[in-house]
Amino acid sequence: MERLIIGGREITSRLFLGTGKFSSYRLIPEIIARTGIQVVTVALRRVDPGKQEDDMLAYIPGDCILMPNTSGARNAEEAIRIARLARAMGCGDWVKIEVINDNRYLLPDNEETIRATAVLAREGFIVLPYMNPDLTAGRKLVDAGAAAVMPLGSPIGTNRGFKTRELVQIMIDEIKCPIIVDAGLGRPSEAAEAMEIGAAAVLVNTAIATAGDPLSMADAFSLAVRAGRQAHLAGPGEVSALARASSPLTGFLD
Amino acid sequence: MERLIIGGREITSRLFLGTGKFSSYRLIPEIIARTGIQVVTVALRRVDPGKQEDDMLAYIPGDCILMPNTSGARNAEEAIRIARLARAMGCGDWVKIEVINDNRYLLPDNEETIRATAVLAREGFIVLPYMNPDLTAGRKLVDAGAAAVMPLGSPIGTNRGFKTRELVQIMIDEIKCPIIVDAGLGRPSEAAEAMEIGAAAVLVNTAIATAGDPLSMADAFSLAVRAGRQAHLAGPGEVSALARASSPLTGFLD
Amino acid sequence: MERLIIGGREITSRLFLGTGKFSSYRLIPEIIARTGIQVVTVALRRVDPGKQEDDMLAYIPGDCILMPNTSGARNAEEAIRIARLARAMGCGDWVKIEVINDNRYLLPDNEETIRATAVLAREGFIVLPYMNPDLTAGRKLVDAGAAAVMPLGSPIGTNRGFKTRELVQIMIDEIKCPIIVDAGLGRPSEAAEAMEIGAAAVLVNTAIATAGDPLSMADAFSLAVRAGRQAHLAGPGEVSALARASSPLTGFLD
Amino acid sequence: MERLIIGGREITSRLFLGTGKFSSYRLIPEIIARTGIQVVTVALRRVDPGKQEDDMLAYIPGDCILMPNTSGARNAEEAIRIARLARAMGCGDWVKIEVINDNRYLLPDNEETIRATAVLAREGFIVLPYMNPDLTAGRKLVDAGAAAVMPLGSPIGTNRGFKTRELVQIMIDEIKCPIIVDAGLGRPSEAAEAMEIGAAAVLVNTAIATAGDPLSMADAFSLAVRAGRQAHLAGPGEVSALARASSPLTGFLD
Amino acid sequence: MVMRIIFNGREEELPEEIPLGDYLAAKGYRNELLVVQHNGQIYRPGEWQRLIIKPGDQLDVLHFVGGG
Amino acid sequence: MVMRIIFNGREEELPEEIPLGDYLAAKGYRNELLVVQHNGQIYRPGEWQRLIIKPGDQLDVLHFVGGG
Amino acid sequence: MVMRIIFNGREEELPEEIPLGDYLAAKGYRNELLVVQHNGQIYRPGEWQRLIIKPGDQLDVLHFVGGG
Amino acid sequence: MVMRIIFNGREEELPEEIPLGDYLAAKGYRNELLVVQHNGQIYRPGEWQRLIIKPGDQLDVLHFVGGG
Repeated sequence: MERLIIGGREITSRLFLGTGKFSSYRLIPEIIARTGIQVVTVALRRVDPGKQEDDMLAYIPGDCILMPNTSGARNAEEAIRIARLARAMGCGDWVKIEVINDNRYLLPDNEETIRATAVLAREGFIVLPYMNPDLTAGRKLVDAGAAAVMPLGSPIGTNRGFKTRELVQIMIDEIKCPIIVDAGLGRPSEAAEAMEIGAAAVLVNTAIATAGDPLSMADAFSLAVRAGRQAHLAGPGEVSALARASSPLTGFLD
Repeated sequence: MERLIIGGREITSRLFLGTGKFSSYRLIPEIIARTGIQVVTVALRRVDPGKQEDDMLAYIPGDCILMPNTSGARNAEEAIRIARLARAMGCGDWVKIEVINDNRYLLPDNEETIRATAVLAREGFIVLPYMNPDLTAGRKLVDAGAAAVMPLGSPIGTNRGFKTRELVQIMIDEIKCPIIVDAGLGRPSEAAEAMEIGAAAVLVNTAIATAGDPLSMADAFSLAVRAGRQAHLAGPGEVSALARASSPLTGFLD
Repeated sequence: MERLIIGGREITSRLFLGTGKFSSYRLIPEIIARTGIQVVTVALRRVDPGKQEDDMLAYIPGDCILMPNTSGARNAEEAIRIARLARAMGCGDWVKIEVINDNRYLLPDNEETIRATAVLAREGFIVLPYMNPDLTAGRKLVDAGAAAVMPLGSPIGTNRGFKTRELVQIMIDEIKCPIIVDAGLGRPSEAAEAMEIGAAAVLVNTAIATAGDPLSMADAFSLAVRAGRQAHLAGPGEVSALARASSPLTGFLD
Repeated sequence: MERLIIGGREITSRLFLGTGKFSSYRLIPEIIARTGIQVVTVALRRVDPGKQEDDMLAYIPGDCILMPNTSGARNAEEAIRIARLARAMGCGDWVKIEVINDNRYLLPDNEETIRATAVLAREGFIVLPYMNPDLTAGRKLVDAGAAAVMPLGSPIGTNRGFKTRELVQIMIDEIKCPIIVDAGLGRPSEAAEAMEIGAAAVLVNTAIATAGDPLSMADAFSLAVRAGRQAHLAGPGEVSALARASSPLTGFLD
Repeated sequence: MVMRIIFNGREEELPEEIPLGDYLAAKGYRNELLVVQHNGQIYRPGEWQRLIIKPGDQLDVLHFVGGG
Repeated sequence: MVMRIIFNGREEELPEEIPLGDYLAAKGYRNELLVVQHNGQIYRPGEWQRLIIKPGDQLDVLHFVGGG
Repeated sequence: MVMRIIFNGREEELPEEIPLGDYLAAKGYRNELLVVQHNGQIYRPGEWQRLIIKPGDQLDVLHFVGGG
Repeated sequence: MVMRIIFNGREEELPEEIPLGDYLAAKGYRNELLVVQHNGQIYRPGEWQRLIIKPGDQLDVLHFVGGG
């Protein structure tokens, strides 16, 4: 397995975990222990008196890489503010930029995302922007200092699968920076497919959190990501139109 | 993991291996050692003087289940004859029935396959017929005594993938007997997809044998099959049309 | 346009119409007048006293080709009996054979269908069997005397589309007899796709009958079938992986 | 058919024609006469002495809407300059903005495209920008004054088909302005599919120009576009998982 | 004493032999697009009145409906 | 006479200047995984008691939750 | 002594000021569907002869071709 | 005078009856993983020497190869 280095750290698990929507935070450390997941996203929110829930950080092992997202941000400035706050709170340098103006499909604003990336990368953040798949925007993100680029597979939380393959494939082929498929992957087979065509990693949340058995589903995704990566490296055989016999084609006793 | 029992044996690996087209037989035991594959197909052929190659059986560990195929058979009678020969040669009771009249796509003859299955099942064989996906034919195979039914994913040796999903899905939903997707799967993601929708196992040959690194590709398929099975059992989450936020949808500081 | 001849008749419209499920029989003659549809299926049923509805035949113009189906038949004998009755009732020589044992997906029994085809073709019927896509079964149907072979696109009445393309494409390429995609096509684009890959015709019922505006939808299918056929004959251009400029690639003023 | 109005003109044919790559300009007026195509793209180029070819405008009937593209532009300024030149040359107010920095896939730069759209719309142009499918960018184009938004189906000139359906569908559902699928459509069925999901029109060039018989293929696309539009308006029936009988499900004589 | 026949798959009793035309009219069948299968033989409306129903006869009234 | 502050985006009134730690405890915040943003500056729990709330201060209590 | 102009992006030398129409005819341009951009201004064929080329002028001859 | 047999589907001539083991060794077959089908009956290597080839016999030498 070739190594994946992001922000100077070697990433040993190419499955990144989003932590929203779980029925209980207690599942998170179990999943991490079982799968070896290393990169974990969290969100930052204001706590009102009497509504204090558990802090997510208490459930994430110390050797994980925390990647706070900027959810809630509607433009570059808000994303920048959230990222700075998260870092000040001790979350480290990683940040997933997410700038969204669309409430139905939660599709990102690439232009604002590029602006936020440029500012935060200059401030020393390890920036992983969530984006609408787009080769040109991807290149601009890399120029702006993104450590990896994260196009969506389909809208957030839909489990619709890897519907943007055509555009993501081109990004993978043309951009040197790691491409990570984020959002929408609903089945391990779809994660494997993304890895087979050369994605560096995938970020999965809803498909695991909403599964009947999240722990087992996390394990399934973890296996599938390894399978897809390994297949990419092993070099898949050629696809042909006509059949090619797997057994000798001489008639049996001819 | 629910157990898979075929012919009274518990099958611990749901990846079955076809042994044709490998550059060297030496890869076979390595692959089996690495993946824990248990069911292995072989073919029977006449040896002419001076053209004697290694015997495949010498390369297959003793605890594997040998599944000779009837490749070369053009009708039920030929398939029956080959199956009997293979058993007489000490291969055990398992047989993959394969009756083919089509040289371009190697598509099977379901009707002859059903006839051969009935005869061989009565003789005590554990019969796994390769077939064109077809609910009615699948039911007849089960009635004829098939231990599992093996519809094709796409034509043999093409690596074209799981193109018959619609028909296979119906077979899985309607037939109690294990359904094994055999032929055409070219990528681990496709094997995972077949398992996710409830296939009991998959049989892969060309995709592994023609990969750049067959050993690594076998491992990738093995992982993907486990991933797909586990996802099937874990219960995938619902697919939705509209996005569902993974992070709290309240604006960040609102 | 190359001509399509079935049973000695030139077929001028490659869209065949099924007449079930319409909210009113009055739509049928309107659709036929608007689209020029020529081949029309009907079903034969027992009428109980007091439950007599209109006879469908009263709504079908005299120059149409009536194609009674054998729906309700569970084996070859029942199909043969229905076909003979329909002919005796003055429906002409055409018959769509349909032998079904499966109540959930209404998938056909190819083996019984082949048997019925052989008997009826010998009796002078123009036999168009509905079948599960299968190259070998298709060849047997042709040998049995089928005038055309009608593989399903997806289960009857589902509007699921052309899900069996892989197997149907092979039938089209390998079988000389006209291949007609019957059942499951839900959108004109899917009918066009079937025609583009070389289907001789398509048979559509549910997609038209259950549309918001059946007359307009029939017209849409009719246009799409012509589009697909014409594209097939016109010879589609090559598909490429990389872009090929449609405008001169010299920079504008370089 | 609901009317399509762009820039104050009623558009009677929803198939727009690109004129590049034809073996002879003489095909263009023939295609227009046969199909009734109304909107036609052209490109502007410098002519060197001795290399003067025919002027495309001589081949386009006077009642067509000319839509010069800005091919060759690598940023907003170049696109604006080309648009102004084209208008000064008497081409009218329509312009297809195309800003491309990528030579392998010819994928557009949405950000520059938005900038050029804003400037040209203010100058009274009817602006139809070619763009990478993206809901947020689409909204910005509309805010900038675009008369219609033209996301790509797949890379220019590839004939790869409608690979961006997921993102384009969302644009259609969420943006009030006409959405026109431009680039990559290779088959009439794909154009029909785009129209079925609600595209206002499609722009096709390579699929027609590189067909074996371009005239006939243009006709096929024209029919398919009408079919798809009509199906969209007619209201497709529901898609179901299980079969629904088209013939009465009572056994024939039960 | 009555006679029994099989009509549309169900047993019925008739007091006496009667012409098929009268029998069907009495049951309320109305138009001429029906066909009757009588002991495996097809009879069109014009032939109904000449046919007398006998004990043990099997009768089916058939017509065409919409079907795909 | 009272002092006004902005707490979690809403205006509040306080009778007098008090240490942040006391103020938050009175509101019932319980553990140490919270962080307070005070006039744009981040303060961790250990620092709360040293900080005195003044008129016009802006305070936000923040923590991390699950997010994707 | 010669004058220099930029023609279609390349430098050229001319012995003297001449009308645009004569200049283009000499280069072999043949029909009337061309347009000339002269120092950023568009000139149609009917206007060519009235325009005299001066030192330092920028000229581009343009026309429409097939494009998608 | 010779005897004829069918060996691997082709006719062969032998001068005399000989044990199967000697016959196969003479043809150069080398190891013990082969199986011989003799008139429809399977014989493993240990049994070859006891079997004498007679006129009209049908022999096939078989083994397992890779197959899918």
